[in-house]
Amino acid sequence: MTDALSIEHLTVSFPGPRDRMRVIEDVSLSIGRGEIVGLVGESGSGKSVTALAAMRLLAATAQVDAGVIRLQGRDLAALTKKELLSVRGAEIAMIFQEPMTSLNPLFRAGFQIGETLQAHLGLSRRESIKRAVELMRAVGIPDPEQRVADYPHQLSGGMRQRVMIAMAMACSPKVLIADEPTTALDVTIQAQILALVRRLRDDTAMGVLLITHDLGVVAGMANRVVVMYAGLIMEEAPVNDLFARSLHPYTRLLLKSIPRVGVKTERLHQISGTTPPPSRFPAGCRFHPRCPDATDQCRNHIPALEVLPDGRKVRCWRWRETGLMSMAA
Amino acid sequence: MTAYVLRRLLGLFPVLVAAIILTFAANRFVPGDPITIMLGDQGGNVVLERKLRAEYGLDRPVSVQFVDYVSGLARGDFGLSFRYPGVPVTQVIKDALWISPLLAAAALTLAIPIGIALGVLAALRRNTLADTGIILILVAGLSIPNFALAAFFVWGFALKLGWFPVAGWTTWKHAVLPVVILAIPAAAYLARLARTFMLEVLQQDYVRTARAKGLSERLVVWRHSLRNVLVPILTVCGLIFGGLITGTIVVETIFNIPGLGRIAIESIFARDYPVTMAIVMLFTLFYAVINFAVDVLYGLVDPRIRVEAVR
Amino acid sequence: MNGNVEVVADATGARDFLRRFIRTRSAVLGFILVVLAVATAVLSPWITPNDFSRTNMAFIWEPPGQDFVLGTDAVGRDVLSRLIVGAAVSLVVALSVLSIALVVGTTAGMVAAWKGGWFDAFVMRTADVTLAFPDLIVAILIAAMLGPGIPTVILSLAVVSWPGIARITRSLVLSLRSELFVDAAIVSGTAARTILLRHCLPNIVPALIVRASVGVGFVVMAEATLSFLGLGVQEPLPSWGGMIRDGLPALRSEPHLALAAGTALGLTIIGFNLLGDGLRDLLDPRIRER
Amino acid sequence: MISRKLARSLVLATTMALGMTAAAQARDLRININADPEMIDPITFSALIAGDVLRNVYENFTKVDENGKVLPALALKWTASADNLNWRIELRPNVKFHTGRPFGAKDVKASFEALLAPGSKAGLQLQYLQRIVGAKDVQDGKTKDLVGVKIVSPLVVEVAFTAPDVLFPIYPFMFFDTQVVADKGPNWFMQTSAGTGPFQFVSWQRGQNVQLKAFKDYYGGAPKIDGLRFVVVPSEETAVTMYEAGELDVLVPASTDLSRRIMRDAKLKAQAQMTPNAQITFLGMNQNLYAPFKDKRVREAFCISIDRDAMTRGLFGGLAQPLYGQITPGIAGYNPSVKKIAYDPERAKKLMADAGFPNGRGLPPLKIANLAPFRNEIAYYADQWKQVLGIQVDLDIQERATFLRSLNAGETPFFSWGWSAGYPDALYYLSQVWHSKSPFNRARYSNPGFDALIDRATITADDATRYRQYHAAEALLLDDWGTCGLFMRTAVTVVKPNVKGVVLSPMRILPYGKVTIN
Repeated sequence: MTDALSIEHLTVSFPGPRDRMRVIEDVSLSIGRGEIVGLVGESGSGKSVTALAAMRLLAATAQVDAGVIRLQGRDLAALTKKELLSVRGAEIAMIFQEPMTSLNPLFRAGFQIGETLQAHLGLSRRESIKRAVELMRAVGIPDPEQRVADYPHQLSGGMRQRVMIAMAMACSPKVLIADEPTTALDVTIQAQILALVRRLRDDTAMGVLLITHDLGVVAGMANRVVVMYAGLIMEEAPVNDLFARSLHPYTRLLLKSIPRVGVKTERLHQISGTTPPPSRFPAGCRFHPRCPDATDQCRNHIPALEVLPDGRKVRCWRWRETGLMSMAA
Repeated sequence: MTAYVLRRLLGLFPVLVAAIILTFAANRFVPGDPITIMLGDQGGNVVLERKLRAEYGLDRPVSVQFVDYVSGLARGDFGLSFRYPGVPVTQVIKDALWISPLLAAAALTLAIPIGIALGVLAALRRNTLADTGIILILVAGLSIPNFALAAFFVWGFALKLGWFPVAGWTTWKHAVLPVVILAIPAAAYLARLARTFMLEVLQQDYVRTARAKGLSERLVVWRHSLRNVLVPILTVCGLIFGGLITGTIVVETIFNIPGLGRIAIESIFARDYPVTMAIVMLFTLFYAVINFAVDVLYGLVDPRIRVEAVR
Repeated sequence: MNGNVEVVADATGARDFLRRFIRTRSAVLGFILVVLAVATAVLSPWITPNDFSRTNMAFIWEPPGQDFVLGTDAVGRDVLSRLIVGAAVSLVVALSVLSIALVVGTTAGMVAAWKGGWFDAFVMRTADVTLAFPDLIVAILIAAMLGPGIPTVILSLAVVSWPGIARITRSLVLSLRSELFVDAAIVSGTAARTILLRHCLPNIVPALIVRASVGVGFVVMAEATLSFLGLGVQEPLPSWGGMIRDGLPALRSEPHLALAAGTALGLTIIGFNLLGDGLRDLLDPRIRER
Repeated sequence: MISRKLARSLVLATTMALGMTAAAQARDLRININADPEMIDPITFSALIAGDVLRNVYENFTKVDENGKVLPALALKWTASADNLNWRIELRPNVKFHTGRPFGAKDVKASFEALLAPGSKAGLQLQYLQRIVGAKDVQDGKTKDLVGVKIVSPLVVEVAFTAPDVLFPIYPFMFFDTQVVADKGPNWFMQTSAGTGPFQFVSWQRGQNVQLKAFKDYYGGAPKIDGLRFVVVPSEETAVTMYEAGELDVLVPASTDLSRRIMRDAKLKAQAQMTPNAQITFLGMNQNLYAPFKDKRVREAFCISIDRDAMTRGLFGGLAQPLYGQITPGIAGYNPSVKKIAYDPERAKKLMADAGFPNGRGLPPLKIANLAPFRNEIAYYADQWKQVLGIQVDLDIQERATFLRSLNAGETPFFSWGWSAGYPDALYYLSQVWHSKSPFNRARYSNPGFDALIDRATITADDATRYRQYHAAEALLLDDWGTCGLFMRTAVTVVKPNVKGVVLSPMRILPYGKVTIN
């Protein structure tokens, strides 16, 4: 049964100071029907570029150097402009991080939701507004009959994100890409939004690509997790395996830096250094400058992404070894 | 809304009072007076000059003249023109009252659509040949002073091609060249701003959302982006209209149109104080009315403003 | 962030700015025109072929030829020399007007935004009144009072230009005031003046540079219009506006005067406007290409 | 991108706003004036543009032909008594006012009394009535009756003078029906017409035009055209293009630039009429305000370092002649053998050195004042003084009202200006511009010898003797280098080929009574 969305060996480059820079390289991931895949990594690791590439929304100056993106088996690159427009927003939809600025300030919420219906299902204006009210109720917006006429600035952050979700769910898409949907929201609203996404996934069996830098969110939501660093995939595993026994030092250090309730530590654990910008990716394994277990081999050669029998993937020369520094408590 | 309107009108009052005082003082500082002009270069007859000055009350101290003038204003009497003996100022201005605003309004109605279309086009094709080309045309439109533009247009269209009359103000054809010449710099200025605002809007998140929803590029640009460009453009229209009024001064001189602009200049040169005062007040009023209209329109276009205004 | 990283960023920032500047064709064209105009103005004493005020009754309205490269005017004066000196005159006028307007405008704007209350209202109302008058009327009134000439042109154009700058500065300072780093400075007890000068000013400078470069174009054109109405620069000092005014009546028989002055004026203003546009595209963070 | 509906509404609005009054008045003669007339009140009349308009509406005892010769107008014959203290004037019969009432001796007396009345705003004309017996009493309001003027019969009037006034019949009076003042009040001239001229005043659209219509009962025969439309066109460039586009029948250029341009355009030149303009130009050197001017050698140096021949050929393109004296040819009393001023740079340098200012050193700063339309002339003079005398004379181009105010108040130290003849006699120039008692003596020149000669001339009836007195006075003025003539412009007027009867005289265009358009 074909995947809802499959990205194979995707490589995207942007114009750099001297020549083009590869922002993401050889990225592969697939999302099955009703599956939530978490895409995790620090900011600047290429998560958003991957998402935007899937929606064919990359800036004009970007270039897909390699790789194929298939939505339910159909290669997005092969679609004509008209076909792409009918797919985007209908079969594959996206919600963004900043609810405050993602809605057009000059149009009513109901209209912006209805617009998708009019564009894809050819509904009349009045019908689309009526349908929009239903959608708003479905995403948990109280008395939607009034709210439909509100302007974005009259709604709270949480409400706006629900409107975004209503907009995305308008044509019950097969795949929903959520690019850090709750980062800008406070914790209580965050939980409601995530619960909403899970319920919509249960109702429509859509695939969800949940992009976040918050491992806590991933733990509660995702079936499988993909860890990205400096444009490359470092590790992929079912969520429980990843948390139980992560094979990549970067994943382990990420997990260690999550504050535990009830565990008293003087100082929160930090990974030293910062993510390198695409123009200055180090040679060899791109994590080696910050990796406590880095060897000469790590410093000179990029490890390949090995696929293990159980389907897990890891890109590290020393994944088999034990007693590594990164494993210490 | 009425509270808002009242507040704006009250805000206008000090500006008007300041305008009156400043112009009145300026007029008196300027050497020479209407009598000098009236007698022309055959002046010098001291007896006659004293008699005429007395008749027009110019021999009284300035403060007395000011009080007399302001009390006249209170009664709605703008006084008599010096240059046209016995003719009330309102009469002198009446015919010209709506020529200049008409010219300015027509120029603006021409400039807004063209300006915005050009600006958006340049923004959409940023850094391509089209963008540079449009920028060059716009900047040229802004850089050629209107008196030079007028000279070339009159020579070309009126004389060589004979499409339009050279000057005067009788048929609608007389209005075409002046309006076009006024519209060109206005359109160029608007286009440049529209380009900048459009570039800014295209970077916004909601444009990305619109695209993510699968809307056609046409809808993304002309519905979602353009509406947001209109908001800042509106505020500029107020400024541009003020600039147009100035532009009418030069255009009216060249095309021999008896509008407010020309009367303003002639009245200053002829030291026709009451007419100058009245016209300056009119210009101040125009300026305030335009700004107020822009604010109201602002409220219509941008809900964020309207909601606050009412509260 | 330790020291050197910041410096590095600046260096790349400058180089990056230059690289992107080169790529925007219009800005480069503008820059070339501006350099041309400024060079002509600065070098004018040395490069004028002959005395710009020298009349010559035998060579009235000479067409462009060997001895008079751009021909002569109604009194036999060399058009090329007057054009070159005219560049100096126009730019001196423009730069003095802008410096006055910038100083007055920025200070008024900053203090108004910072102090608020009655001072802010006073500055804004004065700006309103000045803007309420069409700039030409203000210029004419001042010219009538002081008599035509350079000081009048500079004063009247400065009076008309400062409100625009005050308004921009005020709005920028108001928005900066809500920024965190300004609150931090206040909390740490820095004097208002230092905050304004060291923190706010640098952030305003890009917008002011753009406004200034476009402003030069406006002032040169306004001076030309004033000269056209006979209120501008005094004879025999040449001004491009005056030369166009003298040339227009003879447009059909001896077009060289009007065309030469018109082209010089046009190209210079185009230069400054293009440069202004280019700078705005590059300096204004909001529309820099992501 | 303008929608069709918007474009149509724009057109409609403009037409409505323009007030469609362009009913074809093809039969009107359209002449350009470069500004609104200063006023159209025949009493206060004193300026050029007002004169051009009013000369077609109000008339005088006499008028002038194209060569400046005096012809009878409202008066048929005028004879002076033996002692020259009395003028007997026989008026033209059956002349009607525009108001319909007949013109006669009583109207001459009434017009004079209206001018002299205490409240009257009489301008230039007042000066011509000072010597009539009893004028003072009327002015002081002692009586309304001007005793000096006797009505001998309905068409004969005798005027008695306190001192001989030989030029009385040619003074430019404007007789009007004084009855109209009683009917319409002090601003009657804005609403109605009360003259005897070939055209009647109709309306004055401020800033646009002054409209006159033909007076059917004009004694010289009803004009063949419907009327006159003086179109106000401030920009000369626009005036020329309007003429070329057929929107003007007669083009009257005000500036030398425009006159020269007309001469260089073959088509316009063919339709141009030219005649020497009865207008003197002179250098005003106020000795009280600028000390060096007290020294005759300095005055001479300034005068002779201007090359008049080169200037009239170059700057004016041949449309002017050098003027050496202060009387223009074609005006009674002109002295053809007036001393020529040779361009003599060497002598000028020597004179300045002798006067203590070698090569201009030590001379206090000096500016020459004038108006913008005449900037080219003073630019030339200033450059000549720099090249010849080494003096930097700055140009002080003033705004019109400022310039006239300081000129009339005698506060302008150095200027170049002119004076147009009000009546066809040299006395107009000499007595009004250089007599120390005249308000129009802007240089405040005073020369007792000159004044004495002029005072005697004004009471000398015999033309020959009077002209000799003029020549002696002028010679005195010129030898003293009180001033020097500069140039005499050639007046130019362009008339459409299908228009006949437009006559240009040294004293501007003659009334259009005989004009035809076919």
